[in-house]
Amino acid sequence: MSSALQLPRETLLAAYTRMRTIREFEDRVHDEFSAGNIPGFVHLYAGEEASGVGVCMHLTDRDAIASTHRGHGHCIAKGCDVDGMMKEIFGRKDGLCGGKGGSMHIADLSKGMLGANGIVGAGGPLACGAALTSKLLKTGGVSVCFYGDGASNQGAILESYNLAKIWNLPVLFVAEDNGYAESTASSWSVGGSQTGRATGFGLPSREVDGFDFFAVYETAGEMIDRARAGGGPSLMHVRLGRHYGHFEGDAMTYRAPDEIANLRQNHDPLKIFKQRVVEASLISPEEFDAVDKKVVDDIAMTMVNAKAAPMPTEADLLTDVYLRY
Amino acid sequence: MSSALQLPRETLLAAYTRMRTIREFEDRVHDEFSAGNIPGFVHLYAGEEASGVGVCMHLTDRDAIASTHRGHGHCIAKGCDVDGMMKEIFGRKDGLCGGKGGSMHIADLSKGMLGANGIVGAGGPLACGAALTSKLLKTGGVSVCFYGDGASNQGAILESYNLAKIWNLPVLFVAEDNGYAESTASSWSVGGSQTGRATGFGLPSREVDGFDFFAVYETAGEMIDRARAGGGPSLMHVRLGRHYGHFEGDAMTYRAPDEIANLRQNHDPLKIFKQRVVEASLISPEEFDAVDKKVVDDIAMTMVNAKAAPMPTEADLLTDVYLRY
Amino acid sequence: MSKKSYRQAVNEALRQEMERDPRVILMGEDVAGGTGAPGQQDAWGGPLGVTKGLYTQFGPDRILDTHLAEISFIGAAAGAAATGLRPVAELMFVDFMGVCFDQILNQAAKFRYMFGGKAVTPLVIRTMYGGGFRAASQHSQCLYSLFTHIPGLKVVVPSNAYEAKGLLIQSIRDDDPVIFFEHKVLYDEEMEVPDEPYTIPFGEANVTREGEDCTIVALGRMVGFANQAADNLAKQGITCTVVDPRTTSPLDLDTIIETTEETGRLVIVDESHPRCSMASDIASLVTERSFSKLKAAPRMVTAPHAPVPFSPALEDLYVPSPAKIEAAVRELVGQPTRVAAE
Amino acid sequence: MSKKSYRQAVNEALRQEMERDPRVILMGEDVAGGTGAPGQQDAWGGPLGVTKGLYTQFGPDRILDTHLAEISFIGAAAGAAATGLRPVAELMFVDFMGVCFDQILNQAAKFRYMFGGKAVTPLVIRTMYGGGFRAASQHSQCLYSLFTHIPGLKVVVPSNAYEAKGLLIQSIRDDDPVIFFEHKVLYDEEMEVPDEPYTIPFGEANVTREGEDCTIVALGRMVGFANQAADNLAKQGITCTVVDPRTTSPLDLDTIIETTEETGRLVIVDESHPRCSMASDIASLVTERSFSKLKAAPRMVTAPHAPVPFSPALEDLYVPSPAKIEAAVRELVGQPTRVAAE
Ligand SMILES: Cc1ncc(C[n+]2csc(CCOP(=O)(O)OP(=O)(O)O)c2C)c(N)n1
Ligand SMILES: Cc1ncc(C[n+]2csc(CCOP(=O)(O)OP(=O)(O)O)c2C)c(N)n1
Ligand SMILES: [Mg+2]
Ligand SMILES: [Mg+2]
Repeated sequence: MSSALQLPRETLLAAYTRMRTIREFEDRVHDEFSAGNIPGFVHLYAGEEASGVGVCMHLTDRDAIASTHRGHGHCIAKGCDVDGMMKEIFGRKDGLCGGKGGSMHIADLSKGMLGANGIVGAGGPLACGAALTSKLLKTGGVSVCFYGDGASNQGAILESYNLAKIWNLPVLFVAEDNGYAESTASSWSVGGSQTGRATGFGLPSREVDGFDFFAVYETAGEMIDRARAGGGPSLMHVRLGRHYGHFEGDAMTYRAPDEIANLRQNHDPLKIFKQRVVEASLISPEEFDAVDKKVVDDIAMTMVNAKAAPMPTEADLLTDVYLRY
Repeated sequence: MSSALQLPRETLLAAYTRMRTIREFEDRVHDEFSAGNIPGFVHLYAGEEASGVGVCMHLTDRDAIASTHRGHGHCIAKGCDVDGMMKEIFGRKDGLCGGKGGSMHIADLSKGMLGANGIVGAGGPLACGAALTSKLLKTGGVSVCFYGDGASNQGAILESYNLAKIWNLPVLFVAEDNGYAESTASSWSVGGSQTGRATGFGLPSREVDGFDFFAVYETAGEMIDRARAGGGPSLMHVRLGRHYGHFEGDAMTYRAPDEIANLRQNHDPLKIFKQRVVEASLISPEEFDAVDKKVVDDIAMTMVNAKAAPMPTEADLLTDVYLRY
Repeated sequence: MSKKSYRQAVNEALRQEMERDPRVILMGEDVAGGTGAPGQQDAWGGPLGVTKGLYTQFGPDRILDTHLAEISFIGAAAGAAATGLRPVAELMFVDFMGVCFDQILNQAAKFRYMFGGKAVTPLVIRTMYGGGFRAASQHSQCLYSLFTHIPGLKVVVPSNAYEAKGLLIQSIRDDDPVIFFEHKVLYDEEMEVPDEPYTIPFGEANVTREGEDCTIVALGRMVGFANQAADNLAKQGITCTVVDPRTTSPLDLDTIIETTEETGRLVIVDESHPRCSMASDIASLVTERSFSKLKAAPRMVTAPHAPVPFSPALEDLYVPSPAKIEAAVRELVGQPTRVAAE
Repeated sequence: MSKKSYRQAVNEALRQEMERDPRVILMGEDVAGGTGAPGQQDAWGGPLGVTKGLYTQFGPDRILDTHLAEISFIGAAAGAAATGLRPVAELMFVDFMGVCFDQILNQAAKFRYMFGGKAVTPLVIRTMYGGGFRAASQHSQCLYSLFTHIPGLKVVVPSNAYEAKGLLIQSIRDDDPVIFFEHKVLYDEEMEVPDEPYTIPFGEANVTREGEDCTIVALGRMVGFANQAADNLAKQGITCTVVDPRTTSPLDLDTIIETTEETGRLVIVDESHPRCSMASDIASLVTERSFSKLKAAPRMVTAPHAPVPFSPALEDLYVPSPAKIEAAVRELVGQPTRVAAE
């Protein structure tokens, strides 16, 4: 693929490192959850890395993203502090949200990360709002709304298409279609098509292969550029797959027996990325190995830090409800 | 138009009578409101008669309709008692809803009239629910959801397209586009198009001239027949115009100076109907005149009855909150 | 100082704050009116004309007509507030909260806490509430109790034009999400209101009457009714302190407690439904703190546990009236009214 | 009679009512699970497996997986209820009410009144609520106070498996809209539950302990905590009456009044936020009726006015505990606890 050759080496390495960081983060969180060390609802992004990273490589801190319950990948892709994220997932006092949010509410507004969100579809209006701020304050910022195939049926998302359109807001809607909303297949639950709906609301749209970082990167780039130039919102339908269950603890009996093995073997965005780039002789396998090793070590340290970090205390319980009351 | 010729005389007379009844009802309500005799928010359907009647001529009591704040026309078209309606609008004890609902909440479930609705868009889910009842209880019934161009942007309506589609419900969505939601133009507020959206959700759709009873009647007939036969939902985008303001009291400065005069002169569904049918020599002008006269007399009597009817009393205040509590 | 209606007071507060701070914007259905239409722009100013003229002054970048879809525009206001604007969003009637409540309940109200104190969300939602307009069940509710229940929100219920202006300016300057309740029946009521901008702090009740026999705490439109009742009672030798809390969240419990302990009696007038209401909230909080100082149980005067009826004949019985307040006070001080002459 | 978990009790109630009445249907996100998927059908039974097996027994016409869009399917349930079905709709977590509240608040709850008594809407909305699951701010709320405020709704908060089965069967047979709150932390708790169908009437409180010193009214999961506290206190010579109202709307005020007048003291335990809550509701109603019989002001034990925190370290401090209930009772009876040993 030609685009692979056009990206600078550092960009390729940065993209891979982010994807690899997400994967390692999620795999380790999976282990810790399975071992009973993480409480609550945890939804992993492993397998979907090319989407979050392919999009966020085009963004800086002035740009905003709205994320979902499956937010770890978006957070890492948008530059959230990984140590702070892990501590948050463990409910620690110096987690990114002081331990008050947990996996489903990781946010860092200073990075333009508007928050993971426990309410499916809620990010649509928020992304429109951030885009309105960019537009009215002329910051040049663009907003991205990540949401799932399930979310694509929510009123909040559907209304947002129209609001972004008629207010001509700089928004990119990224429908991350991993085939399921919990256990319900998107092939059943989504009437019509994501791109057809976009057309219905007057939004340009494209469907892309979400296992292919370069496909995501290219299309997102075009759409983000258009938005930044005042050309309004568009929609990208990304087809991808998750490596784990809907949430940790999901037995996944609704999936085909070979589905995950096939995903991991033939549709792993990291493998595909590496293979492409190695074939184009842009980065050597050894360099990739070095990244892999560094990421593994870093996340191991992150995990150690998170587990050692102190819990919040009663003094923290009632702070942060208001600025002043 | 050929279809005009195909309809039996009685059907034509019935359709005209219903349209004429709506017009007269609304014109008189307008007068009474202007005279200060009717309180609250009142939204008139005058000018839009061909839509409600063109659709409801295909329905019987086993079929359900969900209506809007602009509900008088739908009620009359669906066969609600006109005396009871007028009394309701005057807040009388023997109004259709005991005076508790008023203009925005006229309902008669025994007629399949699920209610006018003060919440824009709320009828979409309700129509789906009634259609689910028809489908599961195999009543052969079809549901129609009437809603405005403004409502077409509400999450409730947009979600309903999808629910009706994936559950294959016998629903007809009738987007009554009178060009405005309050004072906001639909040409601005509706991104994309009604029919394009329908396509996006996998619904067959068509745009029709809402001043032309026969166009509405024919398209609605096809779509209702399809739904009844198990073919699922569709959407009809009806373009029409209202003769009065958004609500009674609206100064309408947002409309073009000649807009209403033009509507009344060149786009009056009653005039157009009469002209077609007279030209085809199906019904004589004298017969139409007789209908007109009878309707005027009937509504005059209705008005007299409504004004003379007793008010509810304290004994009525707390009844009907629950069946049993 | 000049005579202004409640409507004008709200309009002026908006105008002055928009003049002061370019980040303040207004959005809502027909807040300008006429967008995309062939006739006049700024054609509506909302269904009751409250924001009329602002579009002409501030233009389309700051007075934004929305589509008719509250989830997205109320949520966009929350998102804009969290990223640097100070939006005032109009939820036309509070009854429509059901359509977009998530963006308030789970988004705006919780950002700050969920995100560990890192979010600032200076959002104001203006909304019309209350009965008496013959607007029936879906356009006449109060519902401020529901918002008061939710941590993270501030809730403001101004009782007259003066209060409306000062409290709205405060709301716009406040950095937390505020729900601002305007009573539709008060819009035409006039009084002297300062021309210059001023603020009224949150959580500081206003004592509108001072008396010795009973304290009446009333909210919004009910404050005027309570004053009427107090004035009437005074002629009969029963004097009342009337307290307008102004904001239900935060609530100035101290003033309520203090004045109640002075009189030993408390009547709470709340136009909403009785269950889990502001009336029950205040009654329980006062009882908890002032039990031994109370001569009798706090009395709650509210609308009944029923939707708001359309018929004027019923609605007039439904909404609390000065006569009902008077009767409650008389009963509490031990001078029962004969047949309530409603 | 056999040992059943709360989860099994709910499942059995649904199954038995669906067997009895063909108009009863179940709908919600993944209530079957696996719709359209290549693997197993009936794969989930909801996220916590409560409805598992029903699809296999009743098939796709009666156990309906929905799309992930609550406005439309909760509203469809309301529409279906008004036209002849008896739907049980699952709003997965009550926190999601904000997305679809209008269809409950302004549609289902008001049909009957607005339409002058002509609508019958036998709708049940089952929903999970409550803290303790480490599910954070948007998946841990109680919010039953909001529904209790709304006329036209009935609100059920079962405290254990026995109650859950009987009250759910009653809810399904009831002809008014019912919101049925299942506490997610109780699902695994087991007790003896009759195998045959039975109903528990609405508005009839259950007295789970009898004592002389204090009455404790507790809701849902808090009933178990109140019983624990009472048992502990009994060992210290303080005996309590514990009342489980079972339904907050209608509310069996008579039993609460009666038992409170016997002990002269009242502690109310409500897992929700304090403002405009069930705690304040009951406190105010009891005070209004029993003022002269009260030895002290009713005490309210609630969660604080803050969203629910994620961190287990915080959530354990947040949710009312048996220890806090005990402390409240001790203080009320005049035996203050030393440093609260949480
Ligand atoms: C409004 C709302 N409804 C339901 C849920 C429960 N829920 C959480 S995630 C989820 C499925 C989401 O599916 P999708 O949007 O496809 O995202 P994915 O999990 O596949 O990434 C559901 C039903 C929720 N959190 N919010
Ligand atoms: C959810 C909701 N938002 C706003 C309103 C206020 N409102 C009533 S009618 C209306 C305009 C409706 O426009 P449209 O759907 O085009 O119907 P029309 O009035 O033109 O028939 C608005 C904004 C409402 N009743 N409900
Ligand atoms: Mg998905
Ligand atoms: Mg319209």
